[in-house]
Amino acid sequence: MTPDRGLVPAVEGVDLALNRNEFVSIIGPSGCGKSTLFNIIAGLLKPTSGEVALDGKEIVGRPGHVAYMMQRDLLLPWRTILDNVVLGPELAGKPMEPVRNRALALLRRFGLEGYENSYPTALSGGMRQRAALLRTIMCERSVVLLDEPFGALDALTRATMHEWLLGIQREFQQTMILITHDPDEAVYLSDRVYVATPRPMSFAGIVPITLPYDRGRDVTMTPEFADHKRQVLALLRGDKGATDALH
Amino acid sequence: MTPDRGLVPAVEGVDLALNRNEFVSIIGPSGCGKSTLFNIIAGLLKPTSGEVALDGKEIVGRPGHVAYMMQRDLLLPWRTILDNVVLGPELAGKPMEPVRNRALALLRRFGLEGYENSYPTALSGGMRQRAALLRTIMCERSVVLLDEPFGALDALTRATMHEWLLGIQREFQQTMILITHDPDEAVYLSDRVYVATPRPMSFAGIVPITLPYDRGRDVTMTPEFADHKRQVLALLRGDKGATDALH
Amino acid sequence: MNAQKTNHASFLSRLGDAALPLGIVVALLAIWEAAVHLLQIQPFVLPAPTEIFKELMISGPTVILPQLHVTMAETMAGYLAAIVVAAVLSVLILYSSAFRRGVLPLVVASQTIPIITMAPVLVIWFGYNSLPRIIITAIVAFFPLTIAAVTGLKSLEPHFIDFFRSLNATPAQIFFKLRLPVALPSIFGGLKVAATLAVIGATISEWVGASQGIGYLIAQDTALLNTTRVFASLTVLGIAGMALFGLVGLIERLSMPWIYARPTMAWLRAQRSPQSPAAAVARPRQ
Amino acid sequence: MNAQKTNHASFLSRLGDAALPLGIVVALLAIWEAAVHLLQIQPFVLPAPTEIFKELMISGPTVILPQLHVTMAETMAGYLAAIVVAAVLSVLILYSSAFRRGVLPLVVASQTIPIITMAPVLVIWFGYNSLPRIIITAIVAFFPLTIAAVTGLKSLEPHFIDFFRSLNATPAQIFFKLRLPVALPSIFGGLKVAATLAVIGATISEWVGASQGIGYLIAQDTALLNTTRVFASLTVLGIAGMALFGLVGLIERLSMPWIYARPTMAWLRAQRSPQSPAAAVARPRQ
Amino acid sequence: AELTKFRYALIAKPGIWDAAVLNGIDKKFFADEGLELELISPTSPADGLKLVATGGAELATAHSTDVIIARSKGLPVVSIGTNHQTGTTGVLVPAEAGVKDIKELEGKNVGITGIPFNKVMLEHSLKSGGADLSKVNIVTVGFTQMPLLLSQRIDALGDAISWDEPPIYNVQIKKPADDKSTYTYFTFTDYGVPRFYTFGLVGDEEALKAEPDSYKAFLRAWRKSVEWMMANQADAADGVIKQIPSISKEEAVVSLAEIARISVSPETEANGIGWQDVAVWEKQEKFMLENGLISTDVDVSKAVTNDYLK
Ligand SMILES: Nc1ncnc2c1ncn2[C@@H]1O[C@H](COP(=O)(O)OP(=O)(O)OP(=O)(O)O)[C@@H](O)[C@H]1O
Ligand SMILES: Nc1ncnc2c1ncn2[C@@H]1O[C@H](COP(=O)(O)OP(=O)(O)OP(=O)(O)O)[C@@H](O)[C@H]1O
Ligand SMILES: Cc1ncc(C[n+]2csc(CCO)c2C)c(N)n1
Ligand SMILES: [Mg+2]
Ligand SMILES: [Mg+2]
Repeated sequence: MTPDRGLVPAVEGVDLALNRNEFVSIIGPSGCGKSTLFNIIAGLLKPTSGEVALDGKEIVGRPGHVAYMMQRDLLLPWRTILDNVVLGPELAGKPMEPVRNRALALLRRFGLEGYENSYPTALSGGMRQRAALLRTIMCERSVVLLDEPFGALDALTRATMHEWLLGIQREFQQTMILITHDPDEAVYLSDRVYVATPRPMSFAGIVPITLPYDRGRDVTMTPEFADHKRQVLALLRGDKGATDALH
Repeated sequence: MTPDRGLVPAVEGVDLALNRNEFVSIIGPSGCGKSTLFNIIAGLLKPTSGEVALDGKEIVGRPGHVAYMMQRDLLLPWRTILDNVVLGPELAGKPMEPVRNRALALLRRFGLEGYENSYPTALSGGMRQRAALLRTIMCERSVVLLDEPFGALDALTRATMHEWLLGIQREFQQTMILITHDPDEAVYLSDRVYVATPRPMSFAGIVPITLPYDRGRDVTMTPEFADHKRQVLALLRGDKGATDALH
Repeated sequence: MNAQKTNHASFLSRLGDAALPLGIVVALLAIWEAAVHLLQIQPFVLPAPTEIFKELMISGPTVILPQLHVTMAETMAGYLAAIVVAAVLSVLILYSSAFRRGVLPLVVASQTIPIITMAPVLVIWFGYNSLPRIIITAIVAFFPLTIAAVTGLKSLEPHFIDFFRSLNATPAQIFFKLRLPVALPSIFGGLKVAATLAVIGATISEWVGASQGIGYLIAQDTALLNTTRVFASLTVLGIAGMALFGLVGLIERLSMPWIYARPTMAWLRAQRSPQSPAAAVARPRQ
Repeated sequence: MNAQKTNHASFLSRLGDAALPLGIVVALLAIWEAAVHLLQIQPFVLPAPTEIFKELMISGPTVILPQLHVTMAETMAGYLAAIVVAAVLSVLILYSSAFRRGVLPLVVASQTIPIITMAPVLVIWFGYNSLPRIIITAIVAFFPLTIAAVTGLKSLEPHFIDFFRSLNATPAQIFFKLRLPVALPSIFGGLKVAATLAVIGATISEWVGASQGIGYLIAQDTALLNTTRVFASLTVLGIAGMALFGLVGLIERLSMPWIYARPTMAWLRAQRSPQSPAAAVARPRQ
Repeated sequence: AELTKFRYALIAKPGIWDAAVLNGIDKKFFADEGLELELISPTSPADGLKLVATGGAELATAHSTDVIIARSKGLPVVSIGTNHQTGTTGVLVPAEAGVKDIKELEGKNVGITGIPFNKVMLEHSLKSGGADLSKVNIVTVGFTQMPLLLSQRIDALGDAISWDEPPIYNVQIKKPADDKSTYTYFTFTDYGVPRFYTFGLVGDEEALKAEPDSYKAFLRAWRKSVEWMMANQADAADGVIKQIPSISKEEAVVSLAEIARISVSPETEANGIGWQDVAVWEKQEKFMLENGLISTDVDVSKAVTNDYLK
């Protein structure tokens, strides 16, 4: 699959197959084509070749099937935080009363209480990112793409968000794909971690995570966790043999 | 020091004293006021009370004394990457020929080779951040403020950048203040780590880092490193007694 | 944080802020008055401000204002028509490349036609009522508004459109919930220009086929060498135009709270909150 | 990636893209021609396009073009003057609140004055040369440009200013290296509007105290009921206006490579590069 | 020899009514008198007066009405000669309208240019012709009456000029330019409007005193031009058309015949072309005062002189 972008094919030979209700992470060096891949899956970019299917239906170039949190927060400056957060259901024509109530409740959980009626300029970097994440979650799609949703968050807030996100994903049986730079985050959240290499992007390997389905924070202290993390790091570093060690 | 921003004082009782040629990190929860503190130090915001001094001279509200990389990359869309990167010296009226040559050399080191003449829209998130970091470094000030410069970078690129940054700082005897969410990063790079707490922002504690001045990546595997990291995390979590353990 | 700087003024210096522009106006009028007297400019060339003011007191309420009423009614009707035309055109220009390349050049060409040459045709087609005048007003006013609207509607970052597309937004939603808010500042710029053009358009339109309105009055007074009253009428027209411009500016401020509502309030409240103890930041030790 | 969509057309369909607008123009002309003949519209009301074309062939090169030359010289001089005035005014409006509140309202008021009422005064002051006409052209053209420039110069995100301030940028640097590039799209919108207004301004100005120029010719021909040649002159004027507008549009594209230069080239090159093997993405297993 | 520059403001853009001067320049009548004319085309008929009063021109063509109004406003302008011995402004109604009497304009749309004096004359004539003013729909249409008349948006021209609109009308309806059967014409002076001079030659009081010889020289050349025009109407038409090619010869010849007719009067027989009677001015001034065109009495003896024609 090669998107129309300049001379160099940006993404090539990428095969990403997901089960329903799976949580998958993509980790890879900066500029390797992760965001481009998301743009293709979201139907925003048409690949020169290749296909994207959801539930067996071809969705290449047809946006609207997935909820997509882009790398830049893209909050609308002219809308208050509350109005930004409910954008998805609003565009889908949902009745707004219950949506707003749900948003208000979640804003509290996201540490944005008191900022419902603020404009985005009044928020810190991390607060903006949380608002953008909440906006994505509020779209309620069965497939969710998250492009570095926790990049601007401190470890504590991040941990809270992780647990909350995993809870959501388990509860609503969503399929989630996460781009991250943090191997801990990838291992902790995922059922599988895809490690990408650049130019054109392809996957150096896939690390299946065999941690229990219901996992708490303490799982990060286990040797299994450390093992998985080591595998991911080895693939990232491009160690010969790391690939063979898997599958 | 209380900046003019709404009813709630954003930053209070904050005392940050730096030695020349020191590397200091600030770590703290999202929205606690770190960026606001940087805006004050950079002279962009006037605190209602308090002072900012550099080399004994008061610089409250007088910008231009420090190089400041803001949390959002703020690359100028109408300038190519090369032209963005040389903005600081250009505004300072420096002769541009050597500056551009230096920039071209550094762009290569920053993994932005081949993008000199691209506009920022053609860059990935991490590439933009690297360009913004390079632009800040190119300003050549004795004090450098970095607001989450590595947030969008993968571990590998990040490690390369860490070593490069530390090298720069050691070589040019610069004073650097870094905002980060990553305790590893904070401990690895800093002489001291300030741990901030929110509303209004204040410092829960300061962790002096006793790692050798000349440190390589392997230092992160030492027990001292783990120890420092644990201290930082304890302060972040707000553990009672963590503060007493220091100083 | 940037807007705050201008707000550091106390109430007194704010009064001073108002005094200065008033002073400029008074100074300009004084220079004009002096010039007329010193250079002995005859009143039929340029009457002195005091003369114009006297004339305003005399014929303002009885003669000029009733005519202004007529002209402003045409102005408003033509202005609203121009807004409708500009809305339709800018959407067509934005979405249809055939229109943009086939019809926009014709619209551009039409704007170089001195409208007075068209006035008789309009009268022939639409008769002796205010319709031709409203049409003239609209024709004069719609173009800058259209261009400003198109400029604004095109000015958003493509990433925002991608984001809306990813949400499966309809083209209508992308227009109303994305392009339009982004375009507002530019649209209001166009609305302001169109407001003054509507006033001038309505006035000129009364040169032809009208028997009332301030334009008719000006034409009559010009023929009768009533230069002072011509200037009095122009003054009234100028005030009306300023008022319309100001009204649009007010609506602009109210429509864009995310740009305009913020800083002043925050600043006022911050002034009243108790100051907290001082602390030093980044004080070097050596 | 958003612009690419419109570029997926092949060369053939691009030809089609050009045919459609041309078709629209031809269709409009045909409707006009038919209407004139079917509704028996008299030539002094609205001549048929074919008649206008014939007239263009006859008197275009010998009569109209020499006059156009005069008018376009005035247009360009007035346009340049308007640009200078707008540049000065917009900087004053941006930086001086006293000016903004004291003088801007007067400028607004001045825009509601039908310039033809002022023409005799200008002629008395500046004489029977092209100066009054250039002044009139500039007065007609500068205002929309000023408002567009101010709108654009104010339209940047405050964070960028903070960033420049942190670099100790001088106000001049903030203006030229930050505000100006941000304002460019808006300024070009204003320049386009001002271009058509300059053409019309120069033409109208020739109603007054001129003895050549296309406006003079139109006035003459109107009085003599030479309606067909009036329309021929208006056609030439329209083409001149379109050309000026198009020229500004071209300069716009060249001045903003970061907006315009990008997608087409990339697209063209991508078309030529060999396609790589297909692969499936996000194919659910069940 | 060195020619003296003499700035002469026409009444509007040059037209057939300027046949005498345009041909006179061509025939070097003015050069022979040592004058080099610089022609100026003002916007509105009164602008020439302002020019003269501010020193922007030596001489202007103007209606006597405008001279009286200007004097009432304190402009020191003086008429030193006149083209037309009587104004022939009036109503032109196409013959099909069947209007035989001015009274029958009741119920018709009458288009007028908006020139205040013309409106007063029209209303006066309608009243004295027995029409009920409230039943005549008078609409101001500016200088675009003819297309409106031809497209039947108006039924009559309320302030035509006998030498201008009739031939234009005839040519437009494809009749011989001099066909008088196609329209009915009611001249205002036949309905109680006092006779008035028009297309006068107007200078500034001070300038006239300072440079009497230039003005006298101008009038000598001008008289010669008018006389030549009257004697050679077809050539005069060609002379104008040479400069303004869009003028139709057919119209021009008919116009010039009528202009030649009103350029002479019993007074000019006695005193020469251009001569004016102050009594005529006085009656017009009274008429204008009565009808509110001026609000103060004007001493017309200061507004008109034949001294420079002698
Ligand atoms: N322009 C503004 N107007 C009003 N309030 C603001 C503005 N900018 C920031 N704030 C508020 O000030 C507080 C501190 O913000 P700041 O950006 O300093 O946080 P931070 O520590 O940098 O957080 P993060 O790690 O998320 O970037 C936040 O509560 C934020 O809502
Ligand atoms: N609009 C664009 N036009 C041209 N090239 C682009 C564009 N956007 C991205 N690219 C290029 O495509 C490649 C992949 O970019 P992408 O944004 O997918 O990287 P990424 O893996 O998300 O990186 P990061 O982790 O830094 O966000 C990069 O080399 C980038 O320069
Ligand atoms: C009533 C009336 N007014 C003007 C004209 C046309 N015209 C003839 S001479 C001249 C110069 C100024 O009056 C103009 C414009 C007309 N035919 N009838
Ligand atoms: Mg990315
Ligand atoms: Mg921050």
